[in-house]
Amino acid sequence: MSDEWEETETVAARREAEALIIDVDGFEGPLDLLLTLSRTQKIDLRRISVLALAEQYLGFIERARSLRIELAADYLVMAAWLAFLKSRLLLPPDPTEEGPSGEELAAHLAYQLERLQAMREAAARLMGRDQKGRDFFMRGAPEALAVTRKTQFEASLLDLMRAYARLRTRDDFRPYAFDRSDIYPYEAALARLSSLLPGASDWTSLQAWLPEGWRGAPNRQRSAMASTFAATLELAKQGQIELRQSDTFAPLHLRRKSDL
Amino acid sequence: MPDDALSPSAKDAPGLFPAPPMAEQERMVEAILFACAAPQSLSQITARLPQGCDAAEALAHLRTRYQGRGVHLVRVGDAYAMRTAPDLGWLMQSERVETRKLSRAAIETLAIIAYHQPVTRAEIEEIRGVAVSRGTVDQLMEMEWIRLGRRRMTPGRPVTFVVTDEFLDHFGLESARDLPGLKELREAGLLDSRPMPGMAAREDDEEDDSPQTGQSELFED
Amino acid sequence: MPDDALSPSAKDAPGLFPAPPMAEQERMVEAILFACAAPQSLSQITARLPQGCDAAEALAHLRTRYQGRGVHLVRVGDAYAMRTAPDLGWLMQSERVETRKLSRAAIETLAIIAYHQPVTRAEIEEIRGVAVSRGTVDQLMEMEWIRLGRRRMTPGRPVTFVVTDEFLDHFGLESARDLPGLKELREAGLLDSRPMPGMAAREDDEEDDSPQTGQSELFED
Repeated sequence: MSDEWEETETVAARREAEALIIDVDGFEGPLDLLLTLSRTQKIDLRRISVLALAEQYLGFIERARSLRIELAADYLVMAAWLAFLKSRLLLPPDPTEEGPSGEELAAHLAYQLERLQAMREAAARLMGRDQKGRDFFMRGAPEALAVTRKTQFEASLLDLMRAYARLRTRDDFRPYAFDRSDIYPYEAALARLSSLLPGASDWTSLQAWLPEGWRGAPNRQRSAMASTFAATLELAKQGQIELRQSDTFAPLHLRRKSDL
Repeated sequence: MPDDALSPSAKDAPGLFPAPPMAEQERMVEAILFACAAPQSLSQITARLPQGCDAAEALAHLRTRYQGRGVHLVRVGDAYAMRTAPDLGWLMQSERVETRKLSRAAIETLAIIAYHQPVTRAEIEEIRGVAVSRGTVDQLMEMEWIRLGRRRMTPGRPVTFVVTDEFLDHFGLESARDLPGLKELREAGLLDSRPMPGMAAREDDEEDDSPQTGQSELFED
Repeated sequence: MPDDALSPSAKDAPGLFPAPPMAEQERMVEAILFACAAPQSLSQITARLPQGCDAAEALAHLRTRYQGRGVHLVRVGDAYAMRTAPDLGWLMQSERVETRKLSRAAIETLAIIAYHQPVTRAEIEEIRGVAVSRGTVDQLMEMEWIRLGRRRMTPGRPVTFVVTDEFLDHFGLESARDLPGLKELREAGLLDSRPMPGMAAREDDEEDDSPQTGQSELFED
C-alpha cells in the first residue's frame, strides 16, 4: 500500500464526510432524507422497495456515526423504527404477534413519501403560478372614495392574540415572592448555633440542632435544615466546630472543637 | 370597507324609481371595480348601486366584455376585482413589488394548508415529517395568506389553519378548489388523512364532526 | 423612467421582431395605464412597449373603446390615465375611511373579552391589572366589536361583555372558541416572551384550558 494511495483515500474520505455534513444540514428531517434516498432507486414511489430504502437509510446513519457527525434525535428515532421494520419484513410473520404487519407498515411509509413528494410538487406548482404584484397587477391608482371622513380602527387577529399572550405571560416575570413564615433564615441559625455551642462537646447529629417547631412539616424542616447546615459550614470554617460524616448521605455530626 | 357604506344618494333613492338599464349598471360596476384595489364582494357592490340593480348580472356582462383585454375581471372567493392579464406582466416590471422570500419550509407549509385545509399543526408536521418551526406559521399569518379555521372536534380541540381570500387573490385563484392538481391528488388518495397502521383511527372522529369543510368534500356536491 | 430612454436610433431601427398587431398593442397600453400609479407620458408608454409599437395609435384606439364606459381614458397634462367617468363620481361618494391602529388598552381589553366572555368590567381590570377607562369600552361598543351580555347573577348583578358577530367577521373567525390557547400561541411563535426555563411544561398544562373554561358558559348551553 503506497503512501500516495493512502493520501488519496483520506482525501476521498474527507470529501465524503464533507458531502455528508452538507447533506445532513440540507435535509428537513428524516422523511426528507428518505425521500432523497428513494430517488436513487429511480422508480415510481409506489413500487419502491422499502426494505432497500431502510437499508440505505441505516447505512447512511451508520456512515454518519462512523464519521462522528452529530445527528438530530429525529434521525435516530427513524433509524430505530426502520431497523424494527426491516426485521419485521425479513422474519417470517409470528402468528402470536399483535399489530400491523411489516408489509402494512412499509406501505404506510411509502404512502408518506409519496404524499410528501406530492406536496413538494404542489408547492412548486403553486409558486410557479402567476402572482399578484409580479405577473399581474391591481389598479395602480385606486380612486379615493373621498368626501366624508370616518376613522376606522384597525387591529389584526395577530395583534389580538399577541395582546392576550402578553397579558397572560406577564406573571412569568413577576419576581418570585415566597411565604416568609416557613423560612428559617440563615442568620437565625447561625446565632442559635453559636449560642448553643459551649454545651456541645459530644458528637451530636445535625438533626438534633434544629429548633423546636421546625422538625415536623417537611417544608419547614427543609428550610431549617438548610440554614442550620449552612451555619455549621460557617462555624467549621471559623474553626469553632468539627464535622463528621461516616458515609455518603449518612447523618452529619458536629461538636465544639475541643482544643479551644 | 364596511358593507353598509352606502353612498348617501343610494340610500336616499326611493324604490319608486326604476333601476337604471343594465348597460348603465354595468358601467357603474366597472367604475367601482376600477376604483378599488381590493376585491369587492357582491354585497359591497350592491350597497353602492342604486336600488333595484342586479350586481350579479352586471358583473357577468362586464366579465364577458373584458375577456381577452389587457385587464380582466377576476373572481376572488366571494368577491370581484379587476386585474391585469397575466401574459402582460412583463410590461409592469417597474411596478413589481418584491415579496418577502419564503423559506422552503414556509412554502411547503403553505401548500399543505392550501391542499389539506382545514389542517392542524400536528397534521402538517406528520406530512412534512418534521416540526413546524416557530415563525413559519407566524410569517404566513402576517402575510395574510393563512388564517385560523374552526377547531377540530377531536381530543384537545386543536386549532386548524385555512387559506385566505388574500391568498386566492395573490395566486389568481377563484377558490381553493381551483388549486392546481387538486383533483388528481385527491383521486390518488394523497389528501386523505391516513393514519399509521395500528394507530387509533382518528380519521373516523374527524369525519363525524367536521363535515363539509374538508378539501376532499369540495368535490362531493 | 426617463423620457429619453429610447434613443432615436433604437426607434428608427427596424426591430428584430415585427411589432405586435395593433389590437395587442392596445391591450398592452390598457394594462399599463391600469397598473401604473401615475399618469404615463407617450414616451414612457413607448419605452415600456416592444420595439416598433405605435403608442399614440394604441392610445387613440383605447380612448375610443372606453368612450361611454364607466371608466375613461383621459389626458392629464402630457400624460394619460384611466379615470372614472365624471357622471359616475357619485358612486365614489362614500365615506372616506381612515384606518388607525387600536390603542394598546383597547386591544388588550378586546382580547380579554374575546377569551373570557362573558366577562365583567371588574374581571377585565383584574386581568389587566389596571382600571378600564370608560372611553375604551365605549370605543369597542361603538365599533360594534363588543356588546353587553347577560348580567352576572352575583351581588350587584354586574353587566358582562361579549364579542359580536361583527368582531368574528372582522377577525375572520367562525367562532370565538377558534381563538388559540396560550400553548398554541406559544407553539405558533406568537408569544414575544419566553417562559422561565423549566417552567414551560407545567405552566402550559395549566393555562391551555383556561380560555375554554371561560367560554364554556357561553357555548355549552
